[in-house]
Amino acid sequence: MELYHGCLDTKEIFGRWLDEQSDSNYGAYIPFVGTIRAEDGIEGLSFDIYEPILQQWFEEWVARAKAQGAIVKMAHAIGDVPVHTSSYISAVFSPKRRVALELIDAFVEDFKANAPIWKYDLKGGKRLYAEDRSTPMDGAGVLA
Amino acid sequence: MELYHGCLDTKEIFGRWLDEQSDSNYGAYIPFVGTIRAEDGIEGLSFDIYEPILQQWFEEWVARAKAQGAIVKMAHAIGDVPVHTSSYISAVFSPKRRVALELIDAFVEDFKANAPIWKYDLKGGKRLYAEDRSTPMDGAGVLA
Amino acid sequence: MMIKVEFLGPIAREPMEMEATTLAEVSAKLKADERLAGWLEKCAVALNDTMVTDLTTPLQAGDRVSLLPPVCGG
Amino acid sequence: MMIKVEFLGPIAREPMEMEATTLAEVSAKLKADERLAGWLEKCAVALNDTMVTDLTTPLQAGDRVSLLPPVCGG
Repeated sequence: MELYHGCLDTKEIFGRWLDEQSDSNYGAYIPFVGTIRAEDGIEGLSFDIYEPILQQWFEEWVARAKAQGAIVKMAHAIGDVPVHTSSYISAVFSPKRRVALELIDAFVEDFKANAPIWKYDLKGGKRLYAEDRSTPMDGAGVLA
Repeated sequence: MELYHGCLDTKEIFGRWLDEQSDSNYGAYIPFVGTIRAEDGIEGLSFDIYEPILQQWFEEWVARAKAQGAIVKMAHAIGDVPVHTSSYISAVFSPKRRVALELIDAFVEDFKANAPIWKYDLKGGKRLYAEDRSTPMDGAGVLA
Repeated sequence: MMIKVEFLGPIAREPMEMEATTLAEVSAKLKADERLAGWLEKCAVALNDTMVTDLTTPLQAGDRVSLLPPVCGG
Repeated sequence: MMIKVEFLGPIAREPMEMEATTLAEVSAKLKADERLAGWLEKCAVALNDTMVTDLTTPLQAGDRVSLLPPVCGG
């Protein structure tokens, strides 16, 4: 897991992950690159991350992938990221195509649902919690 | 659609496709990179492609993706490709994560099932049709 | 015993110290705070950085309870 | 009328010319060739580079029928 202040160097990360696994005999490599869309007049997005729980969440996915003979990777931005640059890259390597396609889908969806990351719109000099696009994590409401 | 004699320059293709769409406001970019696995003592794989029908197959996917606001890309090797190098990259760009994840899965699976490409094992100086891993295309058997 | 409650991300509240022996007691005390009312039903909870969902979870002195509001990474 | 039949990928046969007015006639003639027997049930068919599945498809002079054996790209 890699966390960066500001936007990701997508090509560097893609290439380095590829090189790291060049002799590992994985047949399928599927990165997912998330890019900040220009919409609603935002200048960018900003992210808070709670790293201890993100790390645990990620380690569970590492174990889940390993049980299928696969590996997962992840990089995310902390703080401000301008539109049309990348804030998030995840990836799966697997010997097999089907495992890789199913794993990247499940991994990215669970990331959106349960990774402890909070998103803010950067707009007119303000940093506004993107509440309408945020979802309660699994188990939310236990104290209510 | 891009066809290359020999293995693909994965990083160049990944980066160029990314750059081409850098102002297109797509939020998700999912490449699928296929790498030749070392197995059964092969030195590599070799591919025959029938380009006119591959081009048509690809154009249908371009139209299908466009109807969902997405785009698809594809690169494949012709001829001999050594183990641990890449023979195939496809990719999807989409504004939306769900569309991208579903499209890359359907696109790659239909590619495996219906793209007119024939695979051969390179082993001991021979080029042997990978019949056991090949699948009849949709509509096969019409003349039988 | 004394435990600490912290509020992550956009809740933007300073950490609180309180007496509590279970998560149920933490819940009761937080519900009394009007400014938190809207957050509680949307927040997941971690105890010393491990996610928890059981209100009967016993607490130890020095434990740290974290409230995690709705997320949106990517 | 005279049409051409070609064999793609691993079938490794030279193209054939034959008289035929429908795909059904092409089928009948190819079935008579023992060396092709194993391929026919596994091959898809294109007429002038468009995939076809209907045996009643009429043929024109100069048409090109292609046999596409099982594929494995990637």
